[in-house]
Amino acid sequence: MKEGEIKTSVEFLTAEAAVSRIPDKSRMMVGGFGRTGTPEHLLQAVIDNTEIDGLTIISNNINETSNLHHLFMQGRIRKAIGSYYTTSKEVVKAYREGHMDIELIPQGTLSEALRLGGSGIPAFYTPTSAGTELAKDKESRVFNGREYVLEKSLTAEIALIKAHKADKAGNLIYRKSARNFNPLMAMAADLTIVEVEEIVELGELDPEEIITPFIFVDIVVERGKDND
Amino acid sequence: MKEGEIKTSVEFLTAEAAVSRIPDKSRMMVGGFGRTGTPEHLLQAVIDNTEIDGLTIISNNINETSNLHHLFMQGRIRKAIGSYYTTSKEVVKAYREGHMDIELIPQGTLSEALRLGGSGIPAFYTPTSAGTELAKDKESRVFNGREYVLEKSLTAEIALIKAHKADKAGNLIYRKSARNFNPLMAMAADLTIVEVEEIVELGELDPEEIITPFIFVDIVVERGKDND
Amino acid sequence: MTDLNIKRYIAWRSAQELQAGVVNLGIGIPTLVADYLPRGLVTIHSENGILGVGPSPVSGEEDADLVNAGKAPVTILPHSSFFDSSLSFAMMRGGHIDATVIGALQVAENGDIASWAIPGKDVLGVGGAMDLVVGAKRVIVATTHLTPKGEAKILSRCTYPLTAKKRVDTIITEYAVFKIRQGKLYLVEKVEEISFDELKKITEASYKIAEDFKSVVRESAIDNLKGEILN
Amino acid sequence: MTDLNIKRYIAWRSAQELQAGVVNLGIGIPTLVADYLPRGLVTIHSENGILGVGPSPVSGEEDADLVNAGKAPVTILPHSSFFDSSLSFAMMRGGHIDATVIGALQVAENGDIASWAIPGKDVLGVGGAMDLVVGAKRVIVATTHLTPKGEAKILSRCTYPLTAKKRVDTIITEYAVFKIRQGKLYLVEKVEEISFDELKKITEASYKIAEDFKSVVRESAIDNLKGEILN
Repeated sequence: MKEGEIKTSVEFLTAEAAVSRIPDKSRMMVGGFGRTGTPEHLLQAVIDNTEIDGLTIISNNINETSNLHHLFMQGRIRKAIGSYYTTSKEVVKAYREGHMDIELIPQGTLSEALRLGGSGIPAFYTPTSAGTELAKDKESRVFNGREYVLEKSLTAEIALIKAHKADKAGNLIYRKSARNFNPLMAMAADLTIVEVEEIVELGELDPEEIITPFIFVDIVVERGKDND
Repeated sequence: MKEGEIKTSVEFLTAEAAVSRIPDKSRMMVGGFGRTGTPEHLLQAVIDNTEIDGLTIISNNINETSNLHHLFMQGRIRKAIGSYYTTSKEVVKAYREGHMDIELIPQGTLSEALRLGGSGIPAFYTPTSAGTELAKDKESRVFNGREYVLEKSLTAEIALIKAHKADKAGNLIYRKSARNFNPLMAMAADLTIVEVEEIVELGELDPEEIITPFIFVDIVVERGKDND
Repeated sequence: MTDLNIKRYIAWRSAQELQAGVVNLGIGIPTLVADYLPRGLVTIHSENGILGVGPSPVSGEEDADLVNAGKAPVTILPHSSFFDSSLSFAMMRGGHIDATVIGALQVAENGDIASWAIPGKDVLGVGGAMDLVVGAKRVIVATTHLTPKGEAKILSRCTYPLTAKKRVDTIITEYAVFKIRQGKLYLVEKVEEISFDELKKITEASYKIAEDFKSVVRESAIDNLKGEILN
Repeated sequence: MTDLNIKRYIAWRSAQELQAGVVNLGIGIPTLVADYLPRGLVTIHSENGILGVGPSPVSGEEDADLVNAGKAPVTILPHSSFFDSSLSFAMMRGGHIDATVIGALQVAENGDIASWAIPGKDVLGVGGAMDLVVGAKRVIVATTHLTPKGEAKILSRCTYPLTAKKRVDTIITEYAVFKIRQGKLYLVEKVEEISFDELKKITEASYKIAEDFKSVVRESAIDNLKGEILN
C-alpha cells in the first residue's frame, strides 16, 4: 500500500463474482421502487447463476419489466415480502395456486423495518394497519389512547442494491427518486452488493452528500465494466 | 405572489419574534453535541425573554459554555432529558439537591427516540441498557434469545436547532459534525425553529443534498440579521 | 356529463380544500387534483422520495430515475428534495403531511375507509395507502358516488377489508361533499343537479345536514373548468 | 515506567488487535490508540457523526464544527462522511462497527463491564458508552490493571452499575491481555516484568491460562515506541 492510500474492507468485483457469494436459499433484499433504482445488472447475474435458488425476496414489489420478475418466472423465488404485487398477474396467480408464499406489509412499515433492522432495533410499534386484516395475527397495544401494531424489523443475508456512484472506499450516492429503499437495505443485510454507474476517486464525493457510508457496503460492481 | 414563485408555510423571523412563540412550561428540544451545532443565537433570545420559564429540555447535554447552561443557571429549566451531564458541576449539584429533575438515557436511545418520535412510531425495543440500572423501571422482552428494553419515542412542543444554510422554502443543510441531533429534533417537534448562518435563494441547494426538507421546519432565523 | 368531466369536477372540488401546505395525491382521480392546485402554494409529496413534484416532463425529457408513486415520469421544482423511503414515510406517519387526497372502494359514516382489497378479487398489494391514511393530518376521499356497477360506496359500515379506522375527514363525489365530525357524517355540500331524496337513495350511510350546508351548481363550475380541461 | 508510558503501552498493545476495519475509540487511554493504528487500513468512527476521523488539526486550523466525541477538534480524510446521530448509532447498535476500544471502571470475568457510574460519586452521564458496548462486534477494554488507589478492576463480579452484560471480548492492561471465551476468562498474554503470582494477587477475577498463552517483554515494546512517543 502506498503512503497516504486508504483501503476499506469493500471489494470491487464483477457482477458474476459478486453474486457467486449468494448462498442457495438466501433471504435477499432487492432495492428499487417499480423499476426505478432496481439493480437490474446484478439481477441478470443472479439469473445467469442457476445455482442460486429457493430465494426469499424482500422488495417493495416485483415489477413485471424487471429481471426480478424473470427470476420469479423461473420459479426461483419461494417467498416474497413486500407491499405491492397486484400489477403482476403471474405473481398473483402463483400466490393463489400456492406456488409462492407472500407476506404483504404496508410500504411505510417495510421501509422502517429495514432501517431499524440495520440499526439493531428488533421491533417497533406503528399505527399503520392497526385494526385491519394485515394486523390480525399481530400483537397490538395502546399508547396514549391510540392503537399500535408490533412489527418485527427486517434483516437478511444479502442485499442487492443500486446506487449512482461509489468512491473507491465504497461510499455511495444515489440519483433522484432511484434512492428509495436502497440505502435502507444496505444497512440491513449481512452482505450488501451494490451496482453503480460509476466508481470515482476518493475525495470526489462531498462528505456532506454521501448517503450510504462505506461501512454498510461489502461489494461494489460497476455496470458495463464486466466482460458481458 | 409572482408567477413561478414558491411559498411554503415556513416563516422567516427575528430570533426575538421566533422565541415569542414558545409557551411557558414547554417541552423543548435543543440541538447540538457539546457546543457544536447548538443554536446559541436562539438560546440567547430565550434568555432575553424572561416570560419563558419552567422548561423541560431534551438535549444530549448541557454544555458549561453554552447559553443553555446560562438558562439553567437562571433556574428556568425544571427538567432535563439527555445522556451526559457530568461535565457541569452545577447541573450535578442541582440534581442532587432536588432543584432539577434529570432523566438519563443512552445517547443512541436518545437519537433513535427523536427520529422515531418524528416518524409516528411511539415505542421501540433496543438492546442498549438491557440488564443495567437505567432499565430497571422499564419493560424488557426477549427476541431471538437476547434481552431488549422497551423505550418510548420523544416528541416536544418546540425544537430549537442550528443548521448551516436554509433556502427560501425552509430546506436545510448542515455543516460537518454540527449536524448531530439537529435533523432528528426538527422532525420531532410541533414547532421547529432553526437558526442558520445564511439564507439562500431557491435552487441554490442541491435537491440530493438537502438533509432536512422544509416540511419539518416552521421558523427560520438568520444569525446576525437581527437588530442586536 | 362525460366520465372525464365527472372525474375532473371531483378533482377540482377536492383542490378547493387545499389552498396551502403539503399534499400527497393517490392514484386515479386524486392524480388529476394536481391540475387545479394553486401553483406555488401547495407542494406535492410523493412517497417514493420526492417533496416538490413538478409537472410531467415534455416528451423526450423523461428521466427513468425521476418518477412519482404511480411510476409516471415527473419533474422537480426549485424547492424540491429527494430522500429515502424511510424518511418519506416518516413524513406521512409522523403527521407532517397536511392532507392526502385518495380514492376509496368504500367509506363508512364513522370515517373508516376500505381502499386496497376486494374479497375474492386478485388484489395483492397495499402499497403506501395505510401509512398515508393513518398519518396525514387530513384525509380527503375523492371518489365517484357509486361503483361502476351502481353500488353505494358511502356506507354505514365498510364490508371490504379496511385501510384504516376512523381516519377520513372529507368525502368528495360528483354529487356531494360530506365531512366526518366527532365520528358522525354530515352533508356539507350538494350539487343542485341532484335532489335530497335522490342523494339519500344512492348513499347507504346515515348523515345529517350540516349547519354550514350549502348548495352549488355543478354545471357552472364545470363550465369554468372547460378552458383548463381542454388545455 | 512513567504513567504516560504505561498508558502508551496499553494503547499500542490495543492497536495490535486492530489491523483493518472500522473502530470507535473511547475517551482516555483509548484515544491514544489512534497514534498506533495502521494508517489507511483502520477507519475511526466518532459517534457524533463522522466516519473517517483524521488527525488533530495544526494549530490555528481548528474548526468549531468539526470535533470528535471528546469535543476535541479533528480533521477528516478523503473517504470521510458526515451523518446525523441516529445513523451514527445505527452503525454502532446495528453491529456495523468492527471493534471498540474503551476504558472501564470494572470488568467481570463473564464479560460484564461497568464504565459509567461510581455509587456515591457525582456522575450523571452515560453518553454513548452503552450503545457502543452492546453494538460493536468486538469490545476491547483498555485500562490500567488497578485503580489509582490500588484496587482491582478485573473482578469476579462488577459491583458498580453495569454498562452492559457479557459484552467484553478482550481486556488489555499494562501487565496482561485477557480474553473472554464462552463466558470464561483466559490469560492470553503476560509481560515478563510481572510474575504469575503477582498477577494473580492484583486480579480478583478467576482465570485460566489460555492454550495460546504467550509471554512478552514490555520494556522492549516500549523502547520501540519511544521514537513515536517523542514525536
